[in-house]
Amino acid sequence: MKKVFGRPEALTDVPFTYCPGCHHGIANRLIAEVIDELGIREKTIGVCPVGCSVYAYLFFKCDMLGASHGRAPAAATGIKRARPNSVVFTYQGDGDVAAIGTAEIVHAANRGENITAIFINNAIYGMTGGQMAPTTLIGQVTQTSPYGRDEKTMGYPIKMAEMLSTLKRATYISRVALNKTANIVKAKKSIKKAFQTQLEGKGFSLVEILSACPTNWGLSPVEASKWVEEKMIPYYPLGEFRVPEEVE
Amino acid sequence: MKKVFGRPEALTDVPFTYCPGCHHGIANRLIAEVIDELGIREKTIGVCPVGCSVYAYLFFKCDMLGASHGRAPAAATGIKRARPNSVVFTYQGDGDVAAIGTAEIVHAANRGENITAIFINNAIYGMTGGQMAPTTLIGQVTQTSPYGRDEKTMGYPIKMAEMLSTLKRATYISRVALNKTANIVKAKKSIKKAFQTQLEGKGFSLVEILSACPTNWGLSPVEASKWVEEKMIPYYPLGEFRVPEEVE
Amino acid sequence: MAKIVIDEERCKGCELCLAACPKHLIIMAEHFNEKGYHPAQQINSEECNGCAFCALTCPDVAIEVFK
Amino acid sequence: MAKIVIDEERCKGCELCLAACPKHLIIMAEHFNEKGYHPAQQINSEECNGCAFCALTCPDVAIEVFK
Amino acid sequence: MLEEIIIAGFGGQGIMLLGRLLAYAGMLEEKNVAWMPSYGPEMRGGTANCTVIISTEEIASPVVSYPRSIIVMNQPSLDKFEPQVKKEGLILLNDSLIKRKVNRDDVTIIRVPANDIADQLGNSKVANMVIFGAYIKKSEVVKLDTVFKALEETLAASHQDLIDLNKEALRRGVALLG
Amino acid sequence: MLEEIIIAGFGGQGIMLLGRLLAYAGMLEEKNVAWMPSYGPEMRGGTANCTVIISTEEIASPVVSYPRSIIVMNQPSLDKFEPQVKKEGLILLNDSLIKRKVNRDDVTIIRVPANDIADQLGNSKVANMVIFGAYIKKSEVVKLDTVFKALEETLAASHQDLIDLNKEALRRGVALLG
Amino acid sequence: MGEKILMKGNEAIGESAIRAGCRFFFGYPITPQSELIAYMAKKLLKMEDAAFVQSESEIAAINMVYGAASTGARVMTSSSGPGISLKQEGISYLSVAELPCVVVNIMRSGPGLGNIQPAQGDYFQATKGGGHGDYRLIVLAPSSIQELVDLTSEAFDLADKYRNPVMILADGLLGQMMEAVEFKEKPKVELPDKKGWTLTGCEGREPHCIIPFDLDPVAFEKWTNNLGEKYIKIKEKEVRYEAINMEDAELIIVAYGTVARIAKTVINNAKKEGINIGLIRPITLFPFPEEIIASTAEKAKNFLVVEMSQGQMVEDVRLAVEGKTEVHFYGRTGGMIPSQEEILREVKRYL
Amino acid sequence: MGEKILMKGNEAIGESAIRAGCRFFFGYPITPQSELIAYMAKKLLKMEDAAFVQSESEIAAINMVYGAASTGARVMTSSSGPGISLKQEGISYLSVAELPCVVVNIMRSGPGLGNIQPAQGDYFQATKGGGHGDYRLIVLAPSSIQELVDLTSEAFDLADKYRNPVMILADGLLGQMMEAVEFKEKPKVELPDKKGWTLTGCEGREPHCIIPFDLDPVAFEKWTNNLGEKYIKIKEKEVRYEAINMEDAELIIVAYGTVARIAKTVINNAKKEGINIGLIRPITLFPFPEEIIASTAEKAKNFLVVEMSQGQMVEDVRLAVEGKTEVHFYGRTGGMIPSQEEILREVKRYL
Ligand SMILES: Cc1ncc(C[n+]2csc(CCOP(=O)(O)OP(=O)(O)O)c2C)c(N)n1
Ligand SMILES: Cc1ncc(C[n+]2csc(CCOP(=O)(O)OP(=O)(O)O)c2C)c(N)n1
Ligand code: SF4
Ligand code: SF4
Ligand code: SF4
Ligand code: SF4
Repeated sequence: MKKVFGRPEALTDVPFTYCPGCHHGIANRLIAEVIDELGIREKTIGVCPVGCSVYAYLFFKCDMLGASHGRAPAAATGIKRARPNSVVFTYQGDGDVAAIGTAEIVHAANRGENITAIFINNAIYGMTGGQMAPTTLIGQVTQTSPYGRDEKTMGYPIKMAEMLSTLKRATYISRVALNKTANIVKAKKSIKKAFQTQLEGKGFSLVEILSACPTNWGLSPVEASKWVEEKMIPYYPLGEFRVPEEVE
Repeated sequence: MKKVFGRPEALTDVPFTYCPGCHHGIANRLIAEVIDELGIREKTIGVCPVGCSVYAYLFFKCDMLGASHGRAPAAATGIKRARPNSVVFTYQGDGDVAAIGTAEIVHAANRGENITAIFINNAIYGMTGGQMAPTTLIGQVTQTSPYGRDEKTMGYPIKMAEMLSTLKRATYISRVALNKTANIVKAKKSIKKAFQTQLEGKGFSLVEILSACPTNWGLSPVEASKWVEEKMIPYYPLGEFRVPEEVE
Repeated sequence: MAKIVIDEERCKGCELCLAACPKHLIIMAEHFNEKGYHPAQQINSEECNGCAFCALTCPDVAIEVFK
Repeated sequence: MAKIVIDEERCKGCELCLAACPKHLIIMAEHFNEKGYHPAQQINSEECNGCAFCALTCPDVAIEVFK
Repeated sequence: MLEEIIIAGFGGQGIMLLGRLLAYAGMLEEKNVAWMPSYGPEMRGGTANCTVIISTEEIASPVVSYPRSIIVMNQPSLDKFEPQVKKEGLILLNDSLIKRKVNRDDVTIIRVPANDIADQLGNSKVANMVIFGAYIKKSEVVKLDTVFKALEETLAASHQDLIDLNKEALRRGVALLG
Repeated sequence: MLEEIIIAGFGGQGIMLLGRLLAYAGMLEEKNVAWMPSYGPEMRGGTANCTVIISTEEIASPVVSYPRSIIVMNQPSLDKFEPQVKKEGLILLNDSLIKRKVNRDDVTIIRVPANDIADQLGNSKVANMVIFGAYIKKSEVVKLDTVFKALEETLAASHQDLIDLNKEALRRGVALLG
Repeated sequence: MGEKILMKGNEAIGESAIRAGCRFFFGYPITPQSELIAYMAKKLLKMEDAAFVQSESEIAAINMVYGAASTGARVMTSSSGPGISLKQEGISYLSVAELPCVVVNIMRSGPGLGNIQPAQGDYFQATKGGGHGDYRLIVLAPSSIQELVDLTSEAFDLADKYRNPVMILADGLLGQMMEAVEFKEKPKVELPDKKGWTLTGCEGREPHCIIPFDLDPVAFEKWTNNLGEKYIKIKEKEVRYEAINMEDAELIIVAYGTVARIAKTVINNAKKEGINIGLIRPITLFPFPEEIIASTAEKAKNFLVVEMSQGQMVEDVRLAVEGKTEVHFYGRTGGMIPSQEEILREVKRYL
Repeated sequence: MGEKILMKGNEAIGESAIRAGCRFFFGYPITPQSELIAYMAKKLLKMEDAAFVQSESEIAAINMVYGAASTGARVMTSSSGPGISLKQEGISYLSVAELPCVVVNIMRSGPGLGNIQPAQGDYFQATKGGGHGDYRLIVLAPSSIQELVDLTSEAFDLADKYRNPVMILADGLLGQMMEAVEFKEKPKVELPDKKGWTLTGCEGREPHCIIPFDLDPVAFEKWTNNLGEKYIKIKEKEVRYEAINMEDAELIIVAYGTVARIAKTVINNAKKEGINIGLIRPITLFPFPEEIIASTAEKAKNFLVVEMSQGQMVEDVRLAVEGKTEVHFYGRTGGMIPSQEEILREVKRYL
């Protein structure tokens, strides 16, 4: 018998530090698989900022930089400008991309930095114990929206993929989910396209990944995956928002 | 004979410190006229950050706060939350809104802060002597794009009005210009709608105003107005991008 | 019957009003104001219809219009 | 002919694989692993077709599939 | 009177809650109290521990290097804190999960089959209360009644059955030491 | 040898350029030079001034409170700097724009109708060069030829007619003091 | 005596702030201060004429504070480490604009992302000005949850009294630990009227402006000199410290926050060994209690400064001692807390 | 001797950086440093294997520096006042991650927006750490355009040598003024190889990570202690200063940057009046030239510290003097520059 599924080469042996059932782990694996398939592990530099993925440097078997909260796209810009032939990706949460790092992601996208941003949208701040994120759903209870997110004072969940898609050099923008196998398969394809966009020098790519945070949602992993399906996907439509022609 | 046009009450007697032919002056006056017409001078609080309008506090005859570069929407949020019955507006340049203050404007808009942002897009940093702004046109020569803005390394001019229009609680969003009388008349109407949106408690409003900076463009005022018509408007289409129903 | 009053000391000589006046009633004066600009000046004032295009355009609110 | 191997020590007992297996071949073991979780366990392994749905879903890359 | 205790286990064993309950009870008995967590991103598994100090005097240092007592709910916690217990101190350990023997011979050791008893009560979550019952019986730091009162005041009235269950678990723990 | 001069006028009169040219010429003559602008958002009108120091010694302070010389191109500049000129110093003023008399009687005063002469030359922008010509003639701080060389090196060769015009203006200034 | 409540430090700050009339809070999550923002959310979102905003960043938070403070409202923000660094520009602006507000720093270990364990490495930043230009915060350093309660309340009064931002500088341990606290009714303090400068709309008066600059150096120097005079007045009037066991002490420990409490235990234990040690615990870090240190130095006593840093406050102690006696230092960093035993060992080294 | 070029300070920094091999610049406009970013744009945009990015903010700029530095590239950013405050978090990260880079602060007057005239009010921020946690920048304080050139070049070497961010701290006047400068060929310095740690893709080797934290306090304390040892080494090896006229001086002026130059003129003029004054001009502000000051204090000489601030460096002087002699202070703020006459007047007060 042949191994048809196993640990990708671009992952180290270190067990993930994520909670049971956390989709971060799936996302990490998919990226690693894509890196393997594209054969770019030895020229890839990953940038992980703060968040539950702060330990990502232990998991990815490629050069890694730990960045400050929200500024991964700027750090990645610095790397890519200095080493245009490296493959550079960021791995950021929704606190990172959609809150503190809004300016950095918008401008990396607008400049068309030839980097790939993986954006884990789990509708909450995981690492710090479950505060509201800009992507938290209306009515969702968090540490800082204890009576549920109220659009009147907190606004609506921000749709980053759509917003960034208004920028001309945001070349590949998609939204995927990890709540079931079919979606996982699609997510991987999308991540691959994002990296390919970069490899072909076409500019900025971002994949928004709807992910479960069972711990801070207060749900079991299985319930949390269901919540992604029933609550998140209806609000955050999956799909490709920007596709460069040749990659399509 | 009756005076049919004169200095609005909401302007002090202090002469503007703007350069000859600078459209900031027109914008200042239009805001003052709108404040007069709505009868809100005594309950208005303006927030002016850094930029050529740093002296705006000398010109507007209402309470004024000087804010740090880019953060006027946050300061305005603080004011409005503390005094929901005050009318709060920001007056910001393109360095402010489109560069350093990207996160603040996006999130004030996304939260639907009930404030009005006046955004002077003159495609350049005026105050600091003519550096590239995120809104600088392709090919435009500035201190920091000495060979013309090149989309490959600097990206395309960012269309803030369009980008902010993706946010649900960005209730009134428009783009106007001040390069000729017809546009000035429209600009005033739009500014009025923006303030009315706020007065009716409908949420965030922003008017992007295409303005000439003759000094840093190296053009005469008349040429500069023409440049707005011939170069800016084709790239930055005028119009209303978001209108709340009742204001429409 | 209409008339405009230009506040010479506010005028910065940008010439935008000159371009805005549909009847070409504004020119730049020969003399300097205190700031060192040639201020705008109305000619053939009897032809002014008080449309206020000049005033609307003036970035320095230097023009008043009477009708 | 297919088979899966579950790395018990990597398993955090999240039960996502359980939900993912179209043939319901996975259950949670009675015993604890070192971390204190009940690890996933395959039953009726002969029925496994190696579709890898379980492995695809596993957030901790605890499952290998052979075919 | 001065009690300094470290309570340790893994996340989910109700370690922090136990500590708070003890501190609360101490406060109700008009003692000075301090509760100090070893905070951290513990949500993602790993160990949790907290320190509680109860004293008739003002509490100076809230940091305790050498506690008089420890309650350890799992083996890594025993490994970590066993050497720190003061001479003549007290170790309560969760015999259901800790299989090894304790190496110290200068302290009192009480093995409580906390999970087993909790399972008997139908809810493994109250293992912490079982061992806590044994602790208050042995240490006499606070009265059982005060702990009951603390339970009532800290848990919402709506959780009456939970309160009852916890009380029962505490009583079982007390009973262990006859 | 030490010259400390402040050159002042309004924005657009070529004040900064004049200062740079002087400093450049000083450098060509192997003196130590420093040029210091009063920077600011001067683009939006108002006055502009710069200080130039030329010295055979190392230049310590680049900040000059009491210059030996001033060139003032408009009246506000005269008002501001007249009192600061050192005794026995030198004031060159633009007689075309400054109508008032100078109050100091302990300094040399040279009135240059700079704008008028520049207008005669067909370009009011070279008023600065006219007064500069008079200054170098009077002060002998740098040689006229050096200034010509400085002009050539700082203006691109493509601006030959501008160079010629500037030279002519300088010569006219020099000639004034015949 | 009021009722005692068992509270976490972070929550105690929040409750005390609300009781002091703080109705506006703008903040961003960061460990170990997140319970404070959760507390404010829980309370303020239910109150009338109040607002809680989880801002998009620490920068936005401090600028929201700037806006709200300009209206005269009592307003607070809080953060830790990296987040406080991001607020430095805003703090500098608040200082020059003389806007009263309270900024809480629950210190974690730095530099960089560091970790979330307690530290005192932001002393310089807080007391010397981490932002640009000459300015000073009033910096309060509580060492118990009760003191957190009392000083939070006082922080608002001091901010209003001096029209100056006040920082509460506490280590992560104080934010995280629980003690029983009491919310006492404070006697009402006379505070200056804010009406003369707040932005409230200019109905019935001339417009007010609050502006963080003056491009004219002469005018701006006058302005900053006025600030300087204010800081001198604060130094004269607001120094607070605790000094214990000073009389027969052979050595004086200087420490603040959690470390000072550990030092108290050391003093008690040392007494049992017949060693007499004193403690000066600065409660205000700016203004720093120079005088008591200087006068103690006159009495030829040596000092041991203990900090959770590589040595920051020790400079202020040395500045006060001026070489008259010895100033020793012991520090732990990285989130480590100096233990009683270590401190006692250090004490013995210098006897 | 090379050719002399008349250059503005800001441009001279840029040219010197490029000659030192700096190919990456990330910055944001602010007066009085904007000519530097314009210069870098003009040059780098025309060069191969180089990049200039006008970032969206100072925060983005410092984080771009963080990224580029992690690849081993020579990289620089520059700003002033408010912009430097915004970089504090990033600077703290660069310090803990030990990434070599050069940060230029052309100081303007603060706090707040202040104004754009020269000042030295960011001394504390630069030398004590405006960011959170224990860390130190190497801080270089040029006082002429030639020295700007020389120190900029050296800054890159020092950054690489110690894997530490280096700050060039100059007042606005130095950025704006012109002097004739020479770009000398420097002897090649031996610098540590970067290959062991840079992020370049892991071809043929194990992956590298550069991480700004360790959640384990024991490990992180070790890490910060290593930083501390590095700072001590820097203190031992890299102190630079100029001391003139020290022998018979009746009073020693301590000043840096533009102020030191004014002081030199004062010394010359005082000599004419028969007054003998010395000058210690720190060229490195961290490490601070403590020893020369301490040994001068031993000789019973009094000091006059002159700064364009309300008194910041004066604390370091007092720390070195330790009460042995008198330390006086004279400062101007708000963008005002102390004049020769004022300084001489102050000097006479203390003779
Ligand atoms: C400047 C700064 N502010 C705040 C924090 C605290 N912090 C760490 S991670 C994080 C956000 C975590 O949420 P997210 O980005 O959504 O990632 P997740 O943990 O959910 O994967 C925050 C606020 C920080 N480290 N730095
Ligand atoms: C934090 C910070 N960075 C930079 C500056 C310098 N600065 C002042 S105004 C300005 C931008 C001016 O451009 P814009 O916002 O477009 O307004 P304009 O002057 O064109 O009206 C900049 C960069 C500053 N004051 N603060
Ligand atoms: S807290 Fe949430 S996002 Fe973070 S590891 Fe746990 S489940 Fe995943
Ligand atoms: S620089 Fe430009 S924007 Fe600024 S006042 Fe002058 S013309 Fe207006
Ligand atoms: S490979 Fe497919 S059939 Fe086999 S256990 Fe996994 S999910 Fe079930
Ligand atoms: S999905 Fe993986 S971690 Fe979860 S239960 Fe199955 S094997 Fe275990």
